[in-house]
Amino acid sequence: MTTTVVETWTEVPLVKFIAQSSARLVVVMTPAGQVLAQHGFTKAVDLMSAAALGAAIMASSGALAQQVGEPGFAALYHAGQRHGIHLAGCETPRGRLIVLTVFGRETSIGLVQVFFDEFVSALKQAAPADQPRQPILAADFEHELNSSLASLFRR
Amino acid sequence: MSDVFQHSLDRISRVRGVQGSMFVAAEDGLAVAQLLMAGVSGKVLAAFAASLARKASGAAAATGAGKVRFVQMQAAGGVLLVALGGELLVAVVADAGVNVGLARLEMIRAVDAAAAL
Amino acid sequence: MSLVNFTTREITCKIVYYGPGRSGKTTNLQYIYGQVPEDRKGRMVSLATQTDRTLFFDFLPIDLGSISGFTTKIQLYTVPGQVYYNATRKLVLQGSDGVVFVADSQVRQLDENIESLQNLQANVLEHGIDVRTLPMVLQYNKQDLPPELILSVAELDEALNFRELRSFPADALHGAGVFETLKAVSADVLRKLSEGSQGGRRG
Amino acid sequence: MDLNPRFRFAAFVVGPSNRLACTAAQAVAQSPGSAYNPLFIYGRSGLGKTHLLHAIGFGSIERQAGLPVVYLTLEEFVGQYHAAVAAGALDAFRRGLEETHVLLLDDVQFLAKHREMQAELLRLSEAMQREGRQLVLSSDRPPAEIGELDERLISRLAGGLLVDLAAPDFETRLAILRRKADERGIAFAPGVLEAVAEAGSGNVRELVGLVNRLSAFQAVSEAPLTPAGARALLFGDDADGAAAAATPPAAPDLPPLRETPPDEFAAFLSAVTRTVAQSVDAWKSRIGEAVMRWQGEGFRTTRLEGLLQQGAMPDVDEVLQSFDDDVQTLRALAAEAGALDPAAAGHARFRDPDRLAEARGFVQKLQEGLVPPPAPIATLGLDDYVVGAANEAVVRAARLVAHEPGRRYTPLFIAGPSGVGKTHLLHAIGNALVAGGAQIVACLGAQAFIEDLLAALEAGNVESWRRRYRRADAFLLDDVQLVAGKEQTQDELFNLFNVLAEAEKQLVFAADRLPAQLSGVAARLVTRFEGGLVVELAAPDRPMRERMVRRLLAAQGVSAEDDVVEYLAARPADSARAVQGLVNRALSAVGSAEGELTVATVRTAIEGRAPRASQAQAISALIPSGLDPTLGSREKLVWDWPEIGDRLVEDLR
Repeated sequence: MTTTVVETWTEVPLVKFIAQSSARLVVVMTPAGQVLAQHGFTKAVDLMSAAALGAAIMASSGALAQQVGEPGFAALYHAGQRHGIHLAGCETPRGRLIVLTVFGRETSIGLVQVFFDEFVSALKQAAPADQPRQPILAADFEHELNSSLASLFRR
Repeated sequence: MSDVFQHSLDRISRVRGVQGSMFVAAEDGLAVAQLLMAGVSGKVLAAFAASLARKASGAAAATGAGKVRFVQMQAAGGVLLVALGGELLVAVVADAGVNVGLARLEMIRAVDAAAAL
Repeated sequence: MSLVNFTTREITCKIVYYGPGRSGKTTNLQYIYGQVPEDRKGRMVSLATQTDRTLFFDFLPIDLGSISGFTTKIQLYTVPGQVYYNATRKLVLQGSDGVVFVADSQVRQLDENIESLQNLQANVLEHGIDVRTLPMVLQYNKQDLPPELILSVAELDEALNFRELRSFPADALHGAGVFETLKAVSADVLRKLSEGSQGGRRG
Repeated sequence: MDLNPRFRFAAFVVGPSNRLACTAAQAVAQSPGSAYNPLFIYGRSGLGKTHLLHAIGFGSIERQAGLPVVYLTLEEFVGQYHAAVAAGALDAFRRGLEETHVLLLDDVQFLAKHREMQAELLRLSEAMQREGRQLVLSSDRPPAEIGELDERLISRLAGGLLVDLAAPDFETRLAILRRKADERGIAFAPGVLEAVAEAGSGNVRELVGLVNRLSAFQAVSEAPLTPAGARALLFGDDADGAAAAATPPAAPDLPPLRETPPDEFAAFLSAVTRTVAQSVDAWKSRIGEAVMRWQGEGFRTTRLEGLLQQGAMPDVDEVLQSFDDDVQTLRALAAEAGALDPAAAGHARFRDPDRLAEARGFVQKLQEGLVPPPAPIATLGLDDYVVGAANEAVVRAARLVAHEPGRRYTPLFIAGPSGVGKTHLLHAIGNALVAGGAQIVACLGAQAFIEDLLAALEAGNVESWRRRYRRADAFLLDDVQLVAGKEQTQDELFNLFNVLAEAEKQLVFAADRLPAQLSGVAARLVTRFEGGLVVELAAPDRPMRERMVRRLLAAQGVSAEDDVVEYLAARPADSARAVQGLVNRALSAVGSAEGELTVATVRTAIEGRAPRASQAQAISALIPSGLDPTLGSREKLVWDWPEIGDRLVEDLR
């Protein structure tokens, strides 16, 4: 189970979060689904669809929140038989990020939530403030999405 | 439902030295009902109480000791007590000088009352 | 899934705008949204990224009123064009009654058009639907660009239209061809319904 | 009243909602009197009924110049009728109307208010139909729903062709609006009329009103009206009628939409509606024509009309074919029924394919003539008939007859004064015969027999009446003395007697005197009555009366000592019914005295004028008695009156 990151500052907080929450899969991505760091994926295509679906779910719940007059939902918890999924967004100096966490029966949503809060605060400190993420240009949007996948799995 | 919990937590909190008591969903480690003094983090207590309970049950099962009823964790600054029921457990954080026997009695009664609902 | 409810005499049908990234699917919906009178349309939902790339879908419900005795509603969806989002694109196709394939007339986009058309058939198949039974029309968008940059309607028909579907040149940004396309696909869907034949559509 | 030139066929906008009515009207105009007579057009007000009526008038005149055509609303028709009656010129008025070749009557739903006119209209329509003159009527509801309309008038009015006018759909409304705008020479911006049609009501008159309002507004304002403005003007939500720009509130900031012609959605909408309607309407018009054809031939087409309402297209060929087959079978059945009973053939069940099973069942019954004659009353059995010395012989004969029907004594003739239980015995024998396995046992009073025959004669189906009785396995007739003086009944009875006797069927008669004393009855009948066994029922003797009293008291659940029974039995009573009266009066005494039934209380009730404490028990004129129930014949009722006389005296005291 390897942990690979596109942006190095995310690695330390991520490794600590995985150890504490004993999560099986973790994806740190932009709201567009572009992956910044991952843990537990062996195939790029699985990571891609997980990222796309995670981003889509957050987008849908955001639209739904708007319709019911909510500013936005902090976290989404999907309770499964063998797995639970925790999906939450957070604001960092490098912009809004989304974290998708899949965990098994060896831990509980309570613990994942507790350690997620710590992970977010750790990310906020670790993020290099000097160069905020430059917005993706329309033309090479697709290229940008794929480039992070390439870097995650080539290394 | 909630008044049963509140009533039980009131009785437990009357024991001298108790700083916080709460009902926790054992499976998820999420707080169900709580009565905490200032400075006690419900989320953390619930998560760890549930985790502690699960680990204790695992150990007891491994050693064939049967169902775990009560866990007491003595620490330098205080004590963590957990009474196990079915789906719900009762967690209490108290300072070192607490009358554990009395607290234990109230906690068992509380968790049995919750299980009966 | 088109719901024809004979007791309440209501028809709801789902039409999906499909096609490669940035071919103008969302622009079609935005133009339609602008034209439909207030009392005939619902809220338009756009699940998009900051750079307005469709991430999951755009959704626009329209009430067509009474057609041959049935109160008729159509739901318009668009899908994300990027290959990256295939997982979500596949979901949007679920239960669609008709498809508008929005092709990008630019020469340099021909491969993306072909790939997206094949992707459509694969995804439709995955839903257990025989693509031949699915009412579909082609829209060759961005025909307003300088001729040297784009393919002609004939060339696009040659390259993409191997099922002899009806095709419409369009300039979605300025609205040309948008309603013609919608009219063609809606008529096909409703006519198929009124003939009562459910065809290969399942679930 | 002259015809309004504006209301011609050319000016009538045809759409799916009125194609049927319009085509029928044109057919009538082409050949008045031959196609659909009468033609009845119904539909909500403002849908063009009057327009069609006038158009028929014009159409008829155009084909035959000088053809007498009259258009009247029902109110005018009633007014003219009353004026003619007042002036004593009713015949002239009637002849005038009968001369007209095409009579157009508008708003006939007001017939409900004018009952006297219904007979007049019925007479008029029969006269016109005889000479093949065309009658056209219109109303806001079908004939069956017009209040208290005479049943025959309803069937006559609906007998020709009944068509309805429905509210126009979107296309027709649009076409009407365009036609009206052209007529007034007003040009509207594209989309305005569509907007009005889209929101317009079903009523044509209202639509025309809307056009007038719009044209008036457009005449005063400089800029031509836009659809949104028209919609706002008509529904008044935005007074100045400015084109409300459609700004999408919730959507993210869209690229600025340039001002495009606003009607694109409306054009799209009507285009889609039209293309779908065409593919759908194709099968609807085929069914529409079939409806009109079959209604023209007087058949009900509810099954086909139901299909038109349905959304999805049925298998048109199969549906029409099965409807044709049903109609052919119906026609065959009607013919068969006609042979058996001419009146039955015209029945509505032969004109409704959905009632095919019923028609087939009816014809089958007709064939077997199985409309059964009246059966004996089941409650009158032989075993609860009080037997005594006076009637012992008769009862034994009755048992023998029941035992060997048709062979022992046929006919059995029972004579005896009224009230001695003849009718009870007759029905008892009837029930015994039924119990003995006789399928059809006719048992009725002569009065009913006579009335039944008269009804058959009137309806002209004496043949089926005869068959009804000749199929009987046994024929029991009460109060035979009533046939005196009625030759036709006696002839029929004579023929019936012979047929049944030949077939060794059991015949039983009862009368208040011996056959020989039946004056006014044909000799050949009297001899046949005496041909079997004549028995006489006498008044009940004392022991019989005693037994009757006990049985009656037991029936009422009252116990009484023997002395009371003796006392009652000793009272003079010449018939079972008289005994019944005595017992009832005794019972009424008990009721009032609330005590035991003692000789004293009974005696006072029967003889003395004992003061009555209260009107305890209201004695109804018809006393339900187990022994001798009231039956069809009238003289049974008279018996109860004397008692009321003295009770009235007491009340008035």
